[in-house]
Amino acid sequence: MSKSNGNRPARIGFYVCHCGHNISGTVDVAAVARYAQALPHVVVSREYKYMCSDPGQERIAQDIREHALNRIVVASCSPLLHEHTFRTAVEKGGLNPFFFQMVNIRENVSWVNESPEEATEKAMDLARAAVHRVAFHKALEPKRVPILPDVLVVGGGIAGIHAALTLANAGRKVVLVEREPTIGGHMAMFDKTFPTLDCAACILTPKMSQVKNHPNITLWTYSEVSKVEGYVGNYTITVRRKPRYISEKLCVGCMECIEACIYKEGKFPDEFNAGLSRRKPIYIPFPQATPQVVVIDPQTCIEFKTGKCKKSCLEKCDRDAIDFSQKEVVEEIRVGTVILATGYKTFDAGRLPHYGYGKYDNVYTSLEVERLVNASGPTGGELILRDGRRPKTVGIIHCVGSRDRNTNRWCSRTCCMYSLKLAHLLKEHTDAEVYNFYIDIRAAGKSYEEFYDKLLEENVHFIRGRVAEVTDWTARPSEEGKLVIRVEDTMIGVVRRIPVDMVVLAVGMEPQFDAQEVRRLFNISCSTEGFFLERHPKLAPVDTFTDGVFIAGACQGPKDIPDSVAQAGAAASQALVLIDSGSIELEPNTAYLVEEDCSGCKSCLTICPYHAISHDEARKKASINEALCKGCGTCTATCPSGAIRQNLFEDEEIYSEIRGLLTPMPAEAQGGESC
Amino acid sequence: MLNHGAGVSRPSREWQPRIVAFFCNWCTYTAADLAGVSRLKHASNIRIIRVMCSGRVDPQFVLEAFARGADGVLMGGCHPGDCHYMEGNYKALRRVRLLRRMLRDLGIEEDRFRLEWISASEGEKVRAVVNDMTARVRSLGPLKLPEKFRDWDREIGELEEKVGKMEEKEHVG
Amino acid sequence: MIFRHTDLTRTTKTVPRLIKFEEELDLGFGEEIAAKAYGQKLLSCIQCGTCSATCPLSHYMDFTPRRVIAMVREGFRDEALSTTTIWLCASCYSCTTQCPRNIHITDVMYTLKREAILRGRYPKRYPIPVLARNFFQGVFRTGRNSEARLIIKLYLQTNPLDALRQAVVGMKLFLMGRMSLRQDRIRKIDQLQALLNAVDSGNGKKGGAGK
Amino acid sequence: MSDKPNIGLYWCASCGGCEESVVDLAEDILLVLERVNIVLWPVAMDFKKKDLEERPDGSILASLVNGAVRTSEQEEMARLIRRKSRHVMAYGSCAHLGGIPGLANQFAREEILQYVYEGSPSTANASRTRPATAIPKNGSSLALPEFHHLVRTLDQVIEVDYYLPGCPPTPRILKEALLALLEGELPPRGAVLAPDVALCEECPRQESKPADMSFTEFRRPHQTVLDPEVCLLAQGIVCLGPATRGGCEAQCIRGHMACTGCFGPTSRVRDQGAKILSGIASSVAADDPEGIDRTLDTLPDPVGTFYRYGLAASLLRARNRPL
Amino acid sequence: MRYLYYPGCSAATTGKAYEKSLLAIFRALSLSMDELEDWNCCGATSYMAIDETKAFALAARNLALAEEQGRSSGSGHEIVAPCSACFLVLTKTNQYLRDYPEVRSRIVQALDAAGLTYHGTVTVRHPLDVIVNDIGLERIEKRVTRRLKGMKVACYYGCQMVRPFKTFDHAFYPTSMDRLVKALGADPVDWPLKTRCCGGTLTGTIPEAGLRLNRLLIKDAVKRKADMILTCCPLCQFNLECYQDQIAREYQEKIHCPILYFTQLIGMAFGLGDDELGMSLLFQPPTRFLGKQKGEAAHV
Repeated sequence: MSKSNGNRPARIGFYVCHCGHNISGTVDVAAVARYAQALPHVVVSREYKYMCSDPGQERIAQDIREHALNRIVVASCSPLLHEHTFRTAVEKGGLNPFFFQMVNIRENVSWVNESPEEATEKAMDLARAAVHRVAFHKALEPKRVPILPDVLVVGGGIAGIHAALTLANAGRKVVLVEREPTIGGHMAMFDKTFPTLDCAACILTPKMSQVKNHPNITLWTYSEVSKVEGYVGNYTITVRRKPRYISEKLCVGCMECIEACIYKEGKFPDEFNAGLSRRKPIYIPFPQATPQVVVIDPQTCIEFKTGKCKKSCLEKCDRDAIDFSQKEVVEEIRVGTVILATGYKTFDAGRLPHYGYGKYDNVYTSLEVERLVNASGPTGGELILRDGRRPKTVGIIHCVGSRDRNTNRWCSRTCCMYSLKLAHLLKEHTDAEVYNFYIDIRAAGKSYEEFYDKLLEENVHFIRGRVAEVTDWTARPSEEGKLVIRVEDTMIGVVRRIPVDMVVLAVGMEPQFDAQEVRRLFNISCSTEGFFLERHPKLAPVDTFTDGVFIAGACQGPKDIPDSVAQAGAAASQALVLIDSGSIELEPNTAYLVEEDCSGCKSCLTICPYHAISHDEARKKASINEALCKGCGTCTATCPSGAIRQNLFEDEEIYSEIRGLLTPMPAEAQGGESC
Repeated sequence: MLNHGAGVSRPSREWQPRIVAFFCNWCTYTAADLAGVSRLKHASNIRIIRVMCSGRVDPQFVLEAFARGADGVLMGGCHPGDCHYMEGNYKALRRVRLLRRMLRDLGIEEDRFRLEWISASEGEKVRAVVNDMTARVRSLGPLKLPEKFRDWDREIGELEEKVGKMEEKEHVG
Repeated sequence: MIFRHTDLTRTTKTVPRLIKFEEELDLGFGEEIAAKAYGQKLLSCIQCGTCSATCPLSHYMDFTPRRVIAMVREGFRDEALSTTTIWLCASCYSCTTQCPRNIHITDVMYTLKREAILRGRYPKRYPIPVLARNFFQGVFRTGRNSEARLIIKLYLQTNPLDALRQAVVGMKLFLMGRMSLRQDRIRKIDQLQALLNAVDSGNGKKGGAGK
Repeated sequence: MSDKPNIGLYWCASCGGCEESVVDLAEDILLVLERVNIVLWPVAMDFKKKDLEERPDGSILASLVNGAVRTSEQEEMARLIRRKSRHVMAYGSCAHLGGIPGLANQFAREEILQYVYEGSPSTANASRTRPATAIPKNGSSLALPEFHHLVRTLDQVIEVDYYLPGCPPTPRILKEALLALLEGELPPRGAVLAPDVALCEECPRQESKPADMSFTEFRRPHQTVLDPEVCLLAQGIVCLGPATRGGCEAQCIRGHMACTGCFGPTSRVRDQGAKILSGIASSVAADDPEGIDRTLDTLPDPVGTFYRYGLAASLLRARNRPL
Repeated sequence: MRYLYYPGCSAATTGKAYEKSLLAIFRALSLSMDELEDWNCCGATSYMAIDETKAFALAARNLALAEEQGRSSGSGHEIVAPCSACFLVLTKTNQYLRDYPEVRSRIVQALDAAGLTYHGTVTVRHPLDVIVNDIGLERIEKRVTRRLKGMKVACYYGCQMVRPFKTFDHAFYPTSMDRLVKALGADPVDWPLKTRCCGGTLTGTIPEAGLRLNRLLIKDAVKRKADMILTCCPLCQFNLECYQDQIAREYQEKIHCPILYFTQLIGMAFGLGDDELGMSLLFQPPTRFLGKQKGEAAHV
């Protein structure tokens, strides 16, 4: 066995981090430092409170200069967190940054192991492995790729809108892709927003028209991303634009055609009004829809179903905007970065049959109530129930499909506040008795607690208890004709039956129905609940593990409007950081071929999913296109004669790591003072 | 701060299996980090080697680990369909299926070598798999191939000299 | 009765003490019960009250199931074992099914019943433990349960007066052939007794009945 | 005569094919004999151990040792040869990698002895006599060599300077090695005296191998009518060519037989079996465990297939078993 | 499909009509069940309160016997337990043996001492599940000779058949029996109390609680214009049926509602005789309705 970097003997600097008490609380850091000091080629071994701090990094750079170190090992947290930090420190010291190896003794040791003896032994094993490995490291040049300046934003809810506008205002070209015929998302359906009670439409619609009119934004509604190729800085995105059967260029949104439709009345559930009203086959989702373009639903339009409609809509349109022959258009764009703001879906209340949704008319979801109290909603803002009555008592049930291991474990974060808001609005509209049934009131936001306070003073009932059932089974004449809510009032310790006219189910937030497909499309991960996974919950909340793909809004987890907007801004600025730097350094972990070692056996050709390996017929050898290689190393593991290697993960490096891990510990860790 | 004195005393402790794990950067290594962040305590017997993809795990690495004294080898990759590199995990799966057969024929029990799909969000699964694997390997007892090689080689002369030479040969230098 | 009222006419003389000192608690009790009920995650209870609200009998209990869980968790051992709650549980499993934390509350109730019996903390002549014990003995002897014998025994041991009230229904059942004093026996009663005795010796603890 | 360099040839656990291959030099053997003194060649000439012991240490320029090491006698002779020779060359797969005898490492010594002296159908050994190291005869004791627990490669017993791969090495390999030795043009010690590129490079069927290999089943030559022109792997025959050193001029392939790996791995590979396993398994078509297993069921003996010559030299060396 | 049959202790007494009618409809469908030989009491819920391990042991003996009998006689590994309590206890034991190693090891030891083994291969089934999901409503519908038109039925599932193990229907809003009733030509009433507890043994031990539970069930069913309540458990049937007089006395109100086993209703629709279905064993035979039906039967 020969060493791959034979010029100078290794002089290794070893550093172990306390991370406050995070590591040193379990691992005997001093013992690890002493142990490392005695390992072959270790010249300097130190422990320090916070290696990632400036003095910690500076120490490394200084030691490299003073002790002529040529290899550095840092034992601290996960490389996914600070590898880059320490590589930079190594570079500052004048070494190639890849003469560095990181040992994860926090996430992999101190945080998961309890026994100090075992944790310390494990930390020593890992340290030894890294010391063995780093000796084989090579100097590498990171690959730089340019970043295309255009950005794709997926999802036209408030998060997508805000992200798109932020980027467009900064002078970047943005393509905003929205699945529905209009942008606006859930927020457009809301009546008022908590805690300020601004009208949602009043604050949202100006932003929607800005999107439409912004010279830097290309808005593609009724469209979906169908393919994603490439890598950070250089994505090729395929977008399928569904036909609206109306020319977006020609339609001015006068809606004469809708008037003219042979259906005199709406007949089909109106998606925008949560099914509480009916629309025609030709419709515009809501008056401020953006773009203000009519759409024809081929599922319900007579012309599409039978081909025998007299097409009165066509006659009515004097701009000839209606085109029944419109076809789907497939567009391909090239962007450098992507922001996903695909939002959420509400919990399906039908999954909890004991709450009677779908069975009792007067049980509503919160989203339905938003429409019901809205002036532009199905009842013009009058609170008229499905059975035509006006409610005198209303029960709002919190945590429907949230905080429940039988459905969703997480807290949906917004329901407490929107339930308070709805309680206020319902009281305002009907002067009914309003009961809130809650487990805990979570009002942790600016001015949220004050809003709760206000509601208490409005004489809204707050009953702490999770509702067991909503039933029409009556036990007293006073309950006749009502829905009875059965709950334990846990403050008093007694079970109560509360008859109400209307039940509002505060449904929780769930991952968007196609979150898994979108995740695969963009090669990112989901967390346990199915929301998109951020790179780091605190330090990189809008980044993903795929460079150049950012997430914003409720697709990352339940979020209210202020948080979604804040995150959208953060995602936009993260994209800008990339764009403005012009290029990005890629991890140089690509595969390469040593041509004279290659026999041309072709075993590698089918292995590469990116078609980065081809067979050079003339030379009868393989050939790797490093630009296409993404660095998985599968070909390296496959090559039967060892002709393909992988930077950063060379065979020798991994063998030495294995050997280092398993080399028996000396019975007694050698002495020797650590610096 | 803990103070264990100059050395960590170990011989008094019962035998602990040593399990080498090859975890892919994107799913399983991230899940192991998540297990850490979530403070999910588990058996300390696992030593993780990070690779970019489960497809990078050369069967030679597995044999090397056993030959160097591992009692078990665990591979972790993304779930089928979820590989960050599209299909590296399928390559891993195929090799593992064949390697398991070969290891079985070479007298290494199936429970000593395992491939698990663990996504980035499955910190809990990391704990479960590590605990389960540790328990299984523990019940199989030590594999101790290096000791076995030494025992086997005792029959040929000048063992000391021989071993010395081998170690010298492999020294990092 | 919902609350344990203080008799106001007497409060001037004897004011009940409503304070709990930490030293009076059994702090490990929650974990002990959790362990005995197969490691139920009792400690994850968020006191939402779903169990009480879904329970068809909670309004007859002196403490709602939620409060019993709180007591157990906080180490109010004697109080928890003295509730009527645990005896009123009819094993309908509504709470278990609906609990948002998946706590098998019915199993917890069983565990508390056993603890209460073990520590003798139930009212004498209280019908439920008596029924359980008679049931237990009958099955041990014959392998099967005879409903008629069980019920007659129960009333005689707890409330002979009630027996008269029930006699009408009973007679009717006898006449229809839906009730009989015949005692079914299984063939291999030895095997069954060996099985039950093996549980005892395996436990190392005495097993309630049959003795 | 005495100014010519001394050469030794010796065999350990081997079939004798390597000895035979020396003769394959044909007329070239005369050229060799012109330039060297053969001082040790038990298979062809009469030499006694004592002759060798009496020679000064290091007095032999080079000894070519073929065969693996299984007995104490072989070990002792190897050590003796090592002492007397300036260069020791492992000659052939058995000395190089353990060879076919190395497959015996799948079995415990007791299993082997039991089968050979008792169990095999053709054995007639009513008294169950077993070989023993000391056999009393006429008042004195006859010594037989000890049968080791393991088959070893030559370099697991003594230091080896060069390796001549092959089962057996081709005349060209031998001739070139001898010429280099005599001309003093040997590469650095430890080298395998054959090209360090896999066999496919010199395989006449290389071009016919498709770029998109995927296996649904593996076949053995008797199960199919083979196309004489097309890559054998492409026909579902397990061919170890991609993981085996070239230098054999693809003789087996030219004879319509798949490569079984006798030249051993390239210098970059530590475990030939594991590496060819990786190369072949990666291209199995199925991607679900059951489908993969169905394909792998057609490959019944992975150890025998992938370690035909290399088990003793492999990372695991032998089947894991108590001593 | 062959099944083993576990009658349970009440089959011979209070639940006689249940067993009679169940076996009758099985005969009518040319299906057979082999009774488990030498079965013992399942342990029931009362046992759990004294010694849970013994309760599991009792149930485990039945499972072990079933496994052995199923194997040697070819009756399969499915055992039908008509009593909801038996069904629950056997199911629970099966699951806990699987899920909790400490339960498993203690029970395995005890079984061993009694010369028994159990490998966990038995599945416990409720006859409602078998009828709706194995036999299938289509086949039931075909066999109907007397469609029960106009009959309004409140389907009462009780607790222990649907909870806590999600075996074949929803824990609070099951529909199997309602669908079955529809297949017989009758109308199920929408009844939110269909899984609300009947009080179990409380009717005997704490009558004031038990009777109230029964009363509200019957009253609400009647209020919803149900002609009868259909049950699938001997104890539920007993509770709902036998205390009606007592309730009437104590609450001084008229209360009258026939309580049938679902198997009896199937039998009626199949045109089986009252004797076969054990109708005479009921306190409140649905005479009013039967009379009406008899007139119509000829038309079908």
